[in-house]
Amino acid sequence: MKLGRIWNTLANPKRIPRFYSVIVGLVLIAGFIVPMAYDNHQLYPRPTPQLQIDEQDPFAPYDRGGAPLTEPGIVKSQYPQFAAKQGYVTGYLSPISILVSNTTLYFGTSIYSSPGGLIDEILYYSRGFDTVLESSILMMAFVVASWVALNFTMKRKED
Amino acid sequence: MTATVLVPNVVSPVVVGLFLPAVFTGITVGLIGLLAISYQKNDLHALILTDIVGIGMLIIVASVGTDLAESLVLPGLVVELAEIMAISEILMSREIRKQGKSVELFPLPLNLDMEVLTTAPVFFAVILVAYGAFLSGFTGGAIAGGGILFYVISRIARGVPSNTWEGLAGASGIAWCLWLVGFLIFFVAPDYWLLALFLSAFGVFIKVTFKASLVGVMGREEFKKE
Amino acid sequence: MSSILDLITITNVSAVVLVIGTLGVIALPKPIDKVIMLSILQGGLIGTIVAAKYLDVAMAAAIFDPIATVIFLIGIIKIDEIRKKKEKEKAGEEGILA
Amino acid sequence: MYDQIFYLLYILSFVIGSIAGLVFSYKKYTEPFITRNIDLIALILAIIGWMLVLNYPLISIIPSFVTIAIGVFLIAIVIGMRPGYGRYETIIGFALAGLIWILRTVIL
Amino acid sequence: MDISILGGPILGIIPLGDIVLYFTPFNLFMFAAALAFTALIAISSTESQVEAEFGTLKNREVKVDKAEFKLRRFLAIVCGLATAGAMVTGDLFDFTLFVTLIGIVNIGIVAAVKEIDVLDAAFQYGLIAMIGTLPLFGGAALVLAATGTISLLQIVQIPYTTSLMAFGSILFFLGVAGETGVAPFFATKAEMFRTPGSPFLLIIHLSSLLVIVRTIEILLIINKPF
Amino acid sequence: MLDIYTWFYTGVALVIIGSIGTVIGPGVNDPIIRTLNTEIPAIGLSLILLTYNSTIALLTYIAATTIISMILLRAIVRLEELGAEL
Amino acid sequence: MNLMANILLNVIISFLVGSVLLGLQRKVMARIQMRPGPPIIQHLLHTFKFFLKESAFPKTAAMPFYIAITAMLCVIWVAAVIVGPVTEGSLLLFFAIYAIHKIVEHNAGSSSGSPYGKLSCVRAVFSAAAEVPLFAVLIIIYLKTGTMILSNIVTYQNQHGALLLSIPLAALMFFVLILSKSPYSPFAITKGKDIVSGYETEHFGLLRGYLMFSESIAWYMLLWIFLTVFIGGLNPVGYLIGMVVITAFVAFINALTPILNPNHSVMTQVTLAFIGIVGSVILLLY
Repeated sequence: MKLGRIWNTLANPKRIPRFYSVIVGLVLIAGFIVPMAYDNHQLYPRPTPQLQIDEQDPFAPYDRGGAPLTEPGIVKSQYPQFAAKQGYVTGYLSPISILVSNTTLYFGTSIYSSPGGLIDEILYYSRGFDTVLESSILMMAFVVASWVALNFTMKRKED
Repeated sequence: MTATVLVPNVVSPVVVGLFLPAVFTGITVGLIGLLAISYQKNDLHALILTDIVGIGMLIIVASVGTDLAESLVLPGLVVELAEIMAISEILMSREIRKQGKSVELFPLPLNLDMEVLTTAPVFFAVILVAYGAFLSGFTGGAIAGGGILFYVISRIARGVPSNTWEGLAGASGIAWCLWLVGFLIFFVAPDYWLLALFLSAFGVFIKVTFKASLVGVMGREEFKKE
Repeated sequence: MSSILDLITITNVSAVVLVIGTLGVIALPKPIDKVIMLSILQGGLIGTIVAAKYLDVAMAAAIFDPIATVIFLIGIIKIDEIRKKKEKEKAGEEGILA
Repeated sequence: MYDQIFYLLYILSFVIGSIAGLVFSYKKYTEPFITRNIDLIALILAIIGWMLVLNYPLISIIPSFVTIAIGVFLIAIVIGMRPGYGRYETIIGFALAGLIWILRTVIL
Repeated sequence: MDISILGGPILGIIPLGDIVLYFTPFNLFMFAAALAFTALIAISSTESQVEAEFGTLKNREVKVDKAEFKLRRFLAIVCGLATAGAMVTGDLFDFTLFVTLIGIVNIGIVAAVKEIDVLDAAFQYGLIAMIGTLPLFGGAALVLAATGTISLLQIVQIPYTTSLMAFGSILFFLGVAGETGVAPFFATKAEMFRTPGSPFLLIIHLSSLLVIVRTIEILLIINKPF
Repeated sequence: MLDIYTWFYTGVALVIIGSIGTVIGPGVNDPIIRTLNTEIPAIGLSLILLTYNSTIALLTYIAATTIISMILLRAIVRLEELGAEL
Repeated sequence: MNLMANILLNVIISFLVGSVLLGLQRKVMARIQMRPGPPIIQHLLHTFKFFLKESAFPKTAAMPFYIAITAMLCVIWVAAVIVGPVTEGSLLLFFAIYAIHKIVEHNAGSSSGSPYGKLSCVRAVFSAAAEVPLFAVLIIIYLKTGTMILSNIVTYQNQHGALLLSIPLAALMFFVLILSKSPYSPFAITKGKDIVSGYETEHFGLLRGYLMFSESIAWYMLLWIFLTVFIGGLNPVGYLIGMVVITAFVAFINALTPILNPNHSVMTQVTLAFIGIVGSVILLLY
């Protein structure tokens, strides 16, 4: 029975990734045909690329307004009702950041990512749970890798 | 001076115009990688090729072009990094087991005599760690971790004692708890958001740094046991 | 005349450098040559980032690029050594057989 | 909701009846399997049981669920007898009761 | 469309910023089941297997050794918690991260067995998991691009399905299939070699099946046939 | 504005050429050459991230690529040393 | 009537009816094979008997797990009763319950440490790969009726007629699923006699009692879902007649077919699932 033989070939673990990648590839080819309509009403939209840096904003490209510790920045999140201190993380500037932003125009990324800033607002506050998972994924990968390394790759003599 | 546009109402037409080309690029790259994997017999090559598939994924995610998309790229990156590390380790241990015990346990000593390797590592490592600390968070962690890793790898001659491992792993575990505490404070006591922010940012920073530097320790292959 | 000279901006120059680097990395057969072309490629990247005026990112990239180069160098040298050693062993075995 | 309680009642009487039938028939018969031998008591029980189940409206004094429960119990005693016994009795009982049911509902 | 025609009425939500966990009877049941199994695994010992020795009349008992047991139990608990989380999360991207976490932990559980064939299965599974990140994250990103949101409670209120949403959700399903859906196949590989440690392998099958059931709910939320 | 398109399409070209080069480029049967070639799509992706102004992601990606290539090289060297036939 | 009493009532009903139906199935099979067969009540008596017998636990078992897994099986099927006849909840929940049932079946086998259980558990994984697609028939129902809630499906059928007529292929798929769950069926590879009693091999006394108890409820519930989803709201007698008819029909099939080997069983089921899903979708579009 030919079908049975195909089934048996598939049962080899080495072939499954290859088989799977063929299937994913076929579906991806369909992506060239499918009409793709981008909805431009997105969450957390950002200004046109390079707009802020061309306007010589020292906080480019992550300037979302707000004053440190007093006034929240503008954040278009999904559920503003569930985030009591929304926008504060975006608006927060550490003293060093204020210093740097007064000196130069080209260090915006650094300023806005030394605790505070837009990405921190998303990563730690509005989508903080994602980051919990993300760092757990990293941790688990390290647990697995280090266990395998410690027990199989290195301590083989004790077997 | 602040910008005229802080947050637009809709996504800018430039990004909308780039969406299709970007998605198609991502799909094409993914397709190339997948096709290559599908006829690739060698497991190591398949592992290297998954890197390309991952790049395709990152392009598709980035093509959305919002702040949200950017913060979704970061987890994708981390996942990619984590999995490639675990899997390459499994591949190595599988091959070592296959070879049995006749294989030399110690890797070849590297007798490099390059000037760059004696002076550069300390310099780079210090700069990277300082810069990473300044950035904090994931980005900072990755950068500082890269620095430490580079330092450890290029100092092959000096031995790292076995309990360094436990020390580093433990530190990163504690840092993870710090981060969790920060996350909880955000929702339980939002008034202390600044404290939470700092806990989270530095917790993740320390954690990622130590994790990345563990790769370097792993690269030493064999601990000097005491 | 000036319109042609206008084309020589950091962006365009780095784009050209990037393409040259790409072709070089793919086309050159020897790993060491590839590493050199990779440095050119990374130079193009840094140029582009500078053109976008993100100096902090450019700084980080400028630190990481030599690191990547050094890592590749270490890897290549090590693998070269291993291969030479293996060839020697093989040659030795063949010599015994002969 | 009472539907379900009655339903449970019937099932319980069926189960108890079957067990009773099983015990009773094992006591009564020692041979494993006998063909074509109709047991009179079982026959009577089957006829009464099927009659009660199918034609409970005929006895209007007692509430219908009691009638049916008793009927199911009697049927179960016959059906539940040890293997090989009680088959013909069940068929005869069912046939008679069915006949009356047809007379009662279709013809009248 | 209302979410209550799928899994029953919403019993409650837990908002964590933009990520909202919601509980319908369906989600709650699977959540409770995953937690119950995790609790059981946490307190159970593994089974041992008695094999007859060749040439003598003695029996040989195959057991999981202490270090391996501890690691696999830890990973199994993490996997159970991740499964429980994936059952109640109301956010598409959060779900993908849970699935990835389950995937990497499953790889670990399989890889902790010291046999070449099982390690090989773990490696191949890892390859699939890495390839699977492309459709998984890519699909989620395409749904985000098509709808402008990744909160399931918002997506469910969109009255139409665009072709991009359908395409994204198919990719997403393929991604889930690659990350955890194929896990039983490789876990069975370990079982076929009669490796002890059934409670840990159980969680692989459990997470895989539950995640697939939940993915079907998500697919029905994204694609509205009416 | 033209700059953005230059970056973007250079990035696209780099990613596609690079990945083709990784798959069927000359001498890619040597794993180390293949790993070197994967650097090209990585730089292409950096350009695309730059176009979208995702600078933090870009920063992280540059650091992560280095770590990934380090991990891959370690695996390659180790396996080569073992003389493993995969 | 309060909820607890309602649940209790339904659980008892489903247990008793399920066991009697399983007994009936054995009886019908026996008659077809020209044997007298056990009394109909036999399965129920067996269950009671196991509850009264002394329990013994194998020395090799994974301890709290091995015991808890049997109780888990009971719990999930009692949950199924609550979702089904008591509250008429979501069909997706049944899907989840069925998925967990496969898991429990799998691990009841492997946690004992017995080689037969282990084989059965490997087979359970394979059969899960075939039976979960079959269970995906619920999605076709969703596509047809636009709801997953049982009470709404019943209402839909009252208005549009039985689903059995409008999506027959889906009904066929579900019937195959029911068939594969019945003892001695051609698809019952997890309990094939070549591996003694499959995953139940090492369960004695109380534990076996639990397993048989939940098997009865499972059988009742599967038939109940079939009748509710494909025929619509019936009265108790209607359900009883429907169940007896399906059970007898299943018994006919089981009596006349051999147990397939695992590969063929899985292949057949997957093929049937494929035909069913594709065919139903085509019919729906048509």
